[in-house]
Amino acid sequence: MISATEAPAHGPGFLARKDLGALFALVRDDGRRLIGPTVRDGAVMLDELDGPDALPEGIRESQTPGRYRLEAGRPGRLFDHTVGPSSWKRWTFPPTVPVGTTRRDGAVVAFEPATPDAAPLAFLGVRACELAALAVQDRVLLGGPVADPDYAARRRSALVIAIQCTTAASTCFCTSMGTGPEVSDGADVVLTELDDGFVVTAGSRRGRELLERLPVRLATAEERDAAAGGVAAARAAVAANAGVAAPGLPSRLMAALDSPRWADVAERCLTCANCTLVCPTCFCTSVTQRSDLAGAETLSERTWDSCFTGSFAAVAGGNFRSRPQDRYRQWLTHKFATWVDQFGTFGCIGCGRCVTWCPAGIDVREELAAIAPPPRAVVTGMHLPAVTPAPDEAWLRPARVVATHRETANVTTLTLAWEGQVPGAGQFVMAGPPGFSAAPISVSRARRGAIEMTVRAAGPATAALTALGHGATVGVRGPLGRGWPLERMLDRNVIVVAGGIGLAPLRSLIEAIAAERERFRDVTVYLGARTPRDRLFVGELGAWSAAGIAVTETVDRAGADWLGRVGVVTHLFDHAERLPEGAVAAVCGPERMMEATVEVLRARGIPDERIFVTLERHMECGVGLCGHCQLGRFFVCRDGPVFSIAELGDAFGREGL
Amino acid sequence: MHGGEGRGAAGAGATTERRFDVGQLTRVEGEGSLRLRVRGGVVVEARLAIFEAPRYFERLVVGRRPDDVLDIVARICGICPVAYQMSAVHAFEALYRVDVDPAVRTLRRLLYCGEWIESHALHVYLLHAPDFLGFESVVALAQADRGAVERGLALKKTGNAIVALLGGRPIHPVSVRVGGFSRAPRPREMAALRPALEAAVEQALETVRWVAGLPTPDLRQAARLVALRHPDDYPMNEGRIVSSDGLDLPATDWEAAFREEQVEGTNALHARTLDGGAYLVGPAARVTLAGDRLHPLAAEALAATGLAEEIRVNPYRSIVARAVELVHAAAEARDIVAGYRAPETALATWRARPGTAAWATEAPRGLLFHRYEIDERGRVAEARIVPPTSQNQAAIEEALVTVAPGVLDVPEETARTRIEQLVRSYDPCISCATHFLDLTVEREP
Amino acid sequence: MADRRSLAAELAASWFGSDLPPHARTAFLELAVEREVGAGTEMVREGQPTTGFGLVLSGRVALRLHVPGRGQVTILTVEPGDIYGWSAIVPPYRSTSTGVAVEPVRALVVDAVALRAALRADDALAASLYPRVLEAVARRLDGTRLQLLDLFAGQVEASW
Amino acid sequence: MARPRLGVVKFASCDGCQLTLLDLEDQLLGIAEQVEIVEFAEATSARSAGPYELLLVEGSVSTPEQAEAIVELRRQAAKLVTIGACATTGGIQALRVFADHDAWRASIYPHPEWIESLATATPIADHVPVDAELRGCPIDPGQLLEFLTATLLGRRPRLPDEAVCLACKRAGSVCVVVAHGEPCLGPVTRTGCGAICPAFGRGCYACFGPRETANVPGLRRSLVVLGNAPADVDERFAGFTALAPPFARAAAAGLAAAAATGGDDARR
Repeated sequence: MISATEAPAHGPGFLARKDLGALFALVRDDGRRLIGPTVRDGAVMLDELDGPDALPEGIRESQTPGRYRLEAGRPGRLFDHTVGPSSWKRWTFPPTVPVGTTRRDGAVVAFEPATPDAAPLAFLGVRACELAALAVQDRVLLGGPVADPDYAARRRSALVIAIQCTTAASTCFCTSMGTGPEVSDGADVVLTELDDGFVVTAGSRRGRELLERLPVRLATAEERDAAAGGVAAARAAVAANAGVAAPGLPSRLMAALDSPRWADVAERCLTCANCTLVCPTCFCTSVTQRSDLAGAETLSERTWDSCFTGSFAAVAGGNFRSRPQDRYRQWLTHKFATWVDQFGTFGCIGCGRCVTWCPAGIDVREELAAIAPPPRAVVTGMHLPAVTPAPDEAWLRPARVVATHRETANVTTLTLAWEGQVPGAGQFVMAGPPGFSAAPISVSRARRGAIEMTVRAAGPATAALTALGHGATVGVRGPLGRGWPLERMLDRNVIVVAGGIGLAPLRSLIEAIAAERERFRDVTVYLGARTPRDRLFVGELGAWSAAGIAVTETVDRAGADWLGRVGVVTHLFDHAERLPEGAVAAVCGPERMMEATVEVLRARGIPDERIFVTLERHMECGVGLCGHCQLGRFFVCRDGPVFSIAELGDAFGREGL
Repeated sequence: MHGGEGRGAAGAGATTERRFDVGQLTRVEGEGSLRLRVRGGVVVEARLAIFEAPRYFERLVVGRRPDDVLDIVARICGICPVAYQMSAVHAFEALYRVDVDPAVRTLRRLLYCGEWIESHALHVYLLHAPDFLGFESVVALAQADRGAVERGLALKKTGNAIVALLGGRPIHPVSVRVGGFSRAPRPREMAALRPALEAAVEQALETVRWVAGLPTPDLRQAARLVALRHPDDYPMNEGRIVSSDGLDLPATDWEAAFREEQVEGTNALHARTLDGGAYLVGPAARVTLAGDRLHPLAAEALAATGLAEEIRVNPYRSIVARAVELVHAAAEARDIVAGYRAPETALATWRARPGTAAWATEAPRGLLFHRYEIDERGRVAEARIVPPTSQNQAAIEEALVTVAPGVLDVPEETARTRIEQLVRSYDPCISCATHFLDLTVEREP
Repeated sequence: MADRRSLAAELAASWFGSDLPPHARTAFLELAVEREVGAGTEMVREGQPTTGFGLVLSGRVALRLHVPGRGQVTILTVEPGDIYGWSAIVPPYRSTSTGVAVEPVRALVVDAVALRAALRADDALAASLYPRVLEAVARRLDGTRLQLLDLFAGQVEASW
Repeated sequence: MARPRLGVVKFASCDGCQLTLLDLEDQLLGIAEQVEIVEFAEATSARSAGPYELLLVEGSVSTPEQAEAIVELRRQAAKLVTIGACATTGGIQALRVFADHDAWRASIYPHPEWIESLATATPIADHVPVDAELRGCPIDPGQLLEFLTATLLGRRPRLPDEAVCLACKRAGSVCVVVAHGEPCLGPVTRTGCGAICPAFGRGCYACFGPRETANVPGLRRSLVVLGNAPADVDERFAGFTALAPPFARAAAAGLAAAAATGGDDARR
């Protein structure tokens, strides 16, 4: 140990390899678990290490698409490898973490969010590309309107000791993503390995304080040169690999959504999800429940999921991405195109894990070159965001059912006592009965003190919701999402088109308009239902008319006793050559019905900018953290569910997005 | 087949002949039925029929590689898959002369201990003990003695935990390979078992005291006993085949002393000695023939019961032998875990060769013999598998002949229960029993 | 009853008539008679020869199919501006559904035989009338396809 | 409220899947409080021919008598749930469909005429409608518990149909295909076992049967590219779920190759 005054105040220091044990001891003295690389089961894995002996001495890997083997590296070197199958995500964003517990004791229901595991960690051997990956996950999980509290706690506590690469695998392409091999930002301490030790620099005050407690001397010019030479060699090696032509890639890729290559890759792709699970930036999750037999206590856990599974984009009516090519296209376009729209960076940091660990040996570099052929490559840098935790909307709170009203045989409106923010028209809440997963439910009426949800029993969870009686407790989060653009409708003609249960989110819009009717011009509501028995809010239609809202209804089929209109909802206005001048349209119903409606509205002269739809997608989190509802550059939960057709562009009605 | 229709006893000419039909035996593994005809105080027919559907395992393994055979034969029985893997793996290794790491040998004993604990706890607490106390199931028993049932379940759980640690799951574990294990446990994982094993030893000792005190019918049935015997260890994976009347053979040579035959009305083959005699394998045989190799704690527990001699002659006392083996397996497992060092080579390399691979090990229910003919490609050309229950079947029927006259005068329901209890005391594993029915046409009389 | 001039205005204002050139409108009007019927009147009958081609001016005509076991099922209503009885000009000239006025209906009705004769004789009328009828039928086909999907039924999942 | 009546019955099988219920040591007595176990020959002498609110069925149909029995059981069961590879795909004994059944019977039994057995061993769903399936050889105790809990609470049990790979990666196991060239069927096999084979250094042998979207030709090509003989890859499919439609073609090819010359297998 040297005194603080002897510590290298300026310029890089040198830590002898024999003194690495002191680093381990210091970290442990600080109460941290040290995570670093070690050889297990034929691979370099990240795991908790007892001491420097556990590091992979003299080990290097051979990595090619679909193949990974350990081989001899430079003797004595501890970091001669590059990246193995595990990434730091396992510690910052573990595969399974508890999110909360629901306890039921008779009629009393309590929802408790989980406490983040705050045991402080130290990461030894973080590569430049992996620092970039941490920065990407920071943007995703901390940079949005809602931050992930568990990630925030783990990430903030972790001490990061980076290592600059002096070797490269054939699968590395950090240079084309602008993420390495030089470490530029985000580490507390940066090491560069030489034959007998490490050139060290501090990247933060925390790192400087650590170095001051270690036997570090000033590095010699020779040592500094050797370190720089090592990194330069790595850069040269990566640059010689195949890469990705990053500049302009997002637009090239989105222009290639109909490439025949997607079907070609789907023949090879096993949709096993390995690429997403080894990826250090992929963040998609699902929430699952575990209960005791009596249902008194239910633990909800968040688990790594993947856009390659069949259930990932499934909703009650079907699956938005049932074909393998849809799933591969979703993944690749998200990583290399829509991620940029959403987060301002690529979702790929060039570590090559998805290339090596694909059992089918599918190489993203090759696929990108085939699908979105490159102009000449230019290296781009990345800007890493600061860690900015945001307000927490991550767990359920109880809401009491104060009234229920059966609308149809399978649709029920629940009134919940409501405290806090009153949902805007078109916003939704995540809601579920105790012990069930929460599902997105649109708010059909909102006022101070109470909200209404109109729910169709489509599966066990919604069936259980509709079966709840007065006094029951529901777990809710919200209001969430972006609702109807009331401000865009002021002083304009408004057309509302609803199909089936799609009227639920539109009812809150209609009522908002009715409340300030004079601020809008002609308001016309077109309602479609399956049969006369399936019409919703029948008792309220008179009140709407009385408020000066024209209501026209139709049903898809009816018996001889029905004297009203029969035919699809678009029939209600497709005989009008022009709809009201300058109208704004709000549409909600099944996806295919909305497509047909939008077609007719367009044909009748309403531009895409003034046609708004609300979309249904599989949602787990409701706040843009789980990935399920991604649609092009949007998360439906956070950026929608209401969108204009102009915003959605090609994404509206396209199969497999 | 699943109804309760056949379970009642029907008296045809009740004064002269009583017939007991048990349509489907319960609390046994697999599907079997029982028929007993008693005329004038004399048993004229005792038939333990097995209607478990044939699954043709001896053909399923033909053409397959030894490592695949280990996965396949495990599926013969969900209760004792380890036993099938052990007999097979030793048979192959004996033929290939594989030199396994000594630590692997120890781990295999540990694996077998796990299966014995699981299987014996299942039989003692869930299948057999309810009989002695007049309950229809362990659930009913739990109403009366929840502590005992919880003790049994805890033991069973510990046995399962051992098998799961070594093989990934308690049923059909995946790690047993020719040459050793595909992965050996890490010392940290082994250490985590220690508290449960300490408790298991105590629970097993308590089990011996409990079952020794159960009200037990009296019966003397001097059966011929057959088990493995090893110079140092209580018999599991290794030893010579010995019998109470002086037989002594290598584990590869079962066929030199025994044969199988088919009986009409049952899907299982019966094994008998070459001279046609019945014999008994299992815990009572092992405790009697190799009691001097028991772990000291188990030997002490057995001595404390004073029942060693009765175990030899009264099948109803097999539950005590099983409990004593629970102590042995728990104590040996505890010792192995305490002294564990990971093998240097979990998986030895080997070279297949053609020839005959044969071996017998001690399944929880008794001797389990496998023989495979390996062809030039290293694949199985022919297989023969003799499970313990088909070896015991003749002895069970003989015991029924002995016991039946004694139940002639008790009420119908009692008689039936008593007879079923006797069958259950042999812990027949019928799902195994039916599968191994290899009698080649040449051997047929 | 409206006079011919106001009928011409109504025809010109209707969806069906708005796109017809003056000659076709005049020719159509010459053939047509104005008809008013009460609720419950059967205008055409499924499977029977179609006697008239009509343009609904007001009221509502329900098109119904007979489904054994379910009785009469309404599959579409014809609203003002739209036509019924297009089978009057498409072989075999039999009605594909039963049309019933579900409220008092006022319509312009053309005799089927007369209309077919006029269309054969007057190419200009045929050239402008047929496309409009085809468009009306195409819209119904489109709507029928959507109805076939039964979109509002949702998918009721299995109990597990 | 009356407890639901639970039955457990078996057809051709090893008893391991029903044993899994008894292996829920910590929950067994609790389950017995929530349901009334009216039929479970392995565990209780109480018997009932029905009706059952919930009937768990193990094993495949492999005798004429069984083919009749399952129809009556279906009639008695409000919800019939198949447990395990035998019940859901036919199990290992279903491999007999690729062979000459009569020859097999004659080669094992001196009196084949005494043995009632069908030439097939078929999944329960081939005979009667099935309400839900628990996959696996054997089924997973966690999935069984999840199934029972969810059913009692009226929510949908979580029985994911994705690849084994997800569980393998979540567990932090090293991919045996990529790191060792082991033939592993994980990418086409349904999850639920906990990905134990790769955790033990072995390739998955598909005892949970096919996942949704099982790209068998794609996996076969990949494994061959990585150095495995095509016949060896096919033989991997000839296991405990060989009759599942996505696997059956490869399984038949693998068995045929195993029975024929097959090259020099006498090595390791």
